[in-house]
Amino acid sequence: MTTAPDPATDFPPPPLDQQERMVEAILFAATAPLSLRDLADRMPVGCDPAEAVAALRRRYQGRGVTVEQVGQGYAFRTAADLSFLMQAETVESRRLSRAAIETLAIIAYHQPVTRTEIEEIRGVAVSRGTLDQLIEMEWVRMGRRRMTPGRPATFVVTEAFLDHFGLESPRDLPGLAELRAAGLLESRPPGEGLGLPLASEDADDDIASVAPGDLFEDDHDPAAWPAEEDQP
Amino acid sequence: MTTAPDPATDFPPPPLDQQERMVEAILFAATAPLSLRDLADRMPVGCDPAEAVAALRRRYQGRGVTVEQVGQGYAFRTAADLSFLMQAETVESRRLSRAAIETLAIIAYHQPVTRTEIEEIRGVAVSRGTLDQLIEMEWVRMGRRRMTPGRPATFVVTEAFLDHFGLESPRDLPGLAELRAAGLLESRPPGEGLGLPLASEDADDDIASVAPGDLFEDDHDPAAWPAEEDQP
Amino acid sequence: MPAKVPYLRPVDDPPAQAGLDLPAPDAASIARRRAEEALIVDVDGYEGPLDLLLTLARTQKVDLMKISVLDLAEQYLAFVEEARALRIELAADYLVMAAWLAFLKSRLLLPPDPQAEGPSAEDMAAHLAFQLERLDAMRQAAAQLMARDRLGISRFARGAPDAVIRTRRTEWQASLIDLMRAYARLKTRDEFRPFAFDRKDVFTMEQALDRLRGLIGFAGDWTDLSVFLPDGWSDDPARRRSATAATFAASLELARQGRLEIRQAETFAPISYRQRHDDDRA
Repeated sequence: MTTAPDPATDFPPPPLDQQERMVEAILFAATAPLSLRDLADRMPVGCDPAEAVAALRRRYQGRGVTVEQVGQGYAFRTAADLSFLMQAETVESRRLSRAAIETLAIIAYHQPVTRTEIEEIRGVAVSRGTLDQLIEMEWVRMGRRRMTPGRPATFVVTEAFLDHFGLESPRDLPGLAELRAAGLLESRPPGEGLGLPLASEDADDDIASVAPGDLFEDDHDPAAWPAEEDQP
Repeated sequence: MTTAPDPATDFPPPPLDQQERMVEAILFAATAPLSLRDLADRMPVGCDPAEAVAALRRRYQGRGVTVEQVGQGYAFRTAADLSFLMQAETVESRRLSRAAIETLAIIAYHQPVTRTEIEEIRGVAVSRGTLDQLIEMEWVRMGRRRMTPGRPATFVVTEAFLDHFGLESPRDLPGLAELRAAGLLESRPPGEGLGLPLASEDADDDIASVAPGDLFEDDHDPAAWPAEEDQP
Repeated sequence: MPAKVPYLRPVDDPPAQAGLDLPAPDAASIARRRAEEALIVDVDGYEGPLDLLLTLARTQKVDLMKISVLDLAEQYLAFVEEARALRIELAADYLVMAAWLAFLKSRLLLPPDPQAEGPSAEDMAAHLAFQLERLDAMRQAAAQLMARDRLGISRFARGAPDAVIRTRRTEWQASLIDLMRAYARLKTRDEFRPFAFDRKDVFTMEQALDRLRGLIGFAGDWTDLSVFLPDGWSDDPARRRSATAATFAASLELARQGRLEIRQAETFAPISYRQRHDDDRA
């Protein structure tokens, strides 16, 4: 920067290392990238921000932050290889919604099961979001299509599901009798049989799907279940 | 930082110069001071932020920005001698009343100090608004309750106070040693009960209104404020 | 409580603190004096009596520790007198301080009374001097504090901090039990019926009362409770429990009415009844 003789420049400009400090402080405190002109405006008369910036960039080479050119301006930026430090992952633990857990349970016990079957068992429509969530969680995936009119898709549980619940196979899903024996469910005086039509009964083409449901047929005390709230 | 054998530490921590870069990036990116613990939480397992911070402080000595210690934390701040460059950044801070400034100084020098003690020193009642303002500015917070009749709340200064005034710890308050040597920081002056009439006498009923101090009691970390123990 | 900020105010605004021998102004006099005192006195005030004392002390131009408290007391009292002469009302604090200083002054002037209890006049004077010095020290400390290189004024934080990107990962929680319960809930949903107490095995107290009323007349001597249980209610444990409870409750009611007596030898021993006759009541 050559300047015409000017009364203001009678004072010699500060030495370059001081100019570098100034640029360092100004860029640090600035809220947006500053151009050389911005810098010159704020530094004492006679300073050469271009040279100071160049010196500063050399100084910060390879450091945790670097001086980057952004358009016409300069700004401090975190070194690209350290960007991972600017992330903090917070893990939030949330309980599955009732709809999701019920849908999941139906798929686990009746797989492969169609959406219509799930809805029959639940008695309410299964929202797209619920299935999507389970699929996104990788606990549920699509199985073979059912060879019935409309060839509906079926849903099955995944390896990740088995991992999460500590099961080797869907057949390991405990039956009611087992749970009751473990003291996890309270007994109630015997009532009538469940008589609940299981989806497996109409799973015409997939015998395997009936198997998990069979667990309940072993249950000689198909008592009414106490309300969920009563359970420990 | 010594850690017990841990599968997570099977990877050796990054070399010190890399840790220094990491601390540099993290501190540059933050506005509020970060403690060694904050840093360790964000750095890879096995890092020693204390050593990295020490190295970083040496590196930035005399530069346009420096690593300042603020209580238990560290932060980059522009060098004070360059403040003349910073008009653009200067924030018009809220004007504090004389009462607020005096109250702040009394809390800083006498902490932990009760409202009654502040009133004794100033000779006038502390208006609710004054303390509220200081607390709202986060320069003052409630400390432990004094174990005297009425369990009055005490007030202490915060890390934000230290940051604002460029103090590493409350021990660094200007003239603290002289004031202490002159006996001017003793909360119970010689000749107690001399009957000097002071406004503070009718402020007793305000103690009950300081109940929120309870909120602060639990998270009060005595180690964080060594000065508190030192001061009478 | 009045504000403790320094203030001098028109006389028609009586101090809130009691103990001052000012006549309680009636409405008429207030109106009259308000008219007289159209001038609201606004004095560059002091922050309370201690502040005023400190200012006065400074005029002595000596080290605060060497201050003459006697002179100071006189200066203060003169100030208060002047304010009164100007019909400026000082806040109660100022008057209380004036009274205290007048007391101190008299104590300082009189030879010490060896019989007097409490602190000596010298101690009181020294304490006042200490308080003035301490207040002065705190004011200087406050000034030094405010003159420091303050953040946002002399020192600055990073203007464009990097935001720490907080990624939120949701971990869904579901246990096998949750799964089981959900399935059980579905399987048993159709079985659901509104809750109704099954009365088949319940012997009500009304039934027991009817039965007991009828039978007690035959119990001239102590008769065990079990005898009163209805037929078919003593074998099944549930039915027996219900009938026993109802009968016992009914017996309490009849005992209250004075129609039978109850006897139990000891805790958990059998309970027996007999009819109570009118002649027993006497």
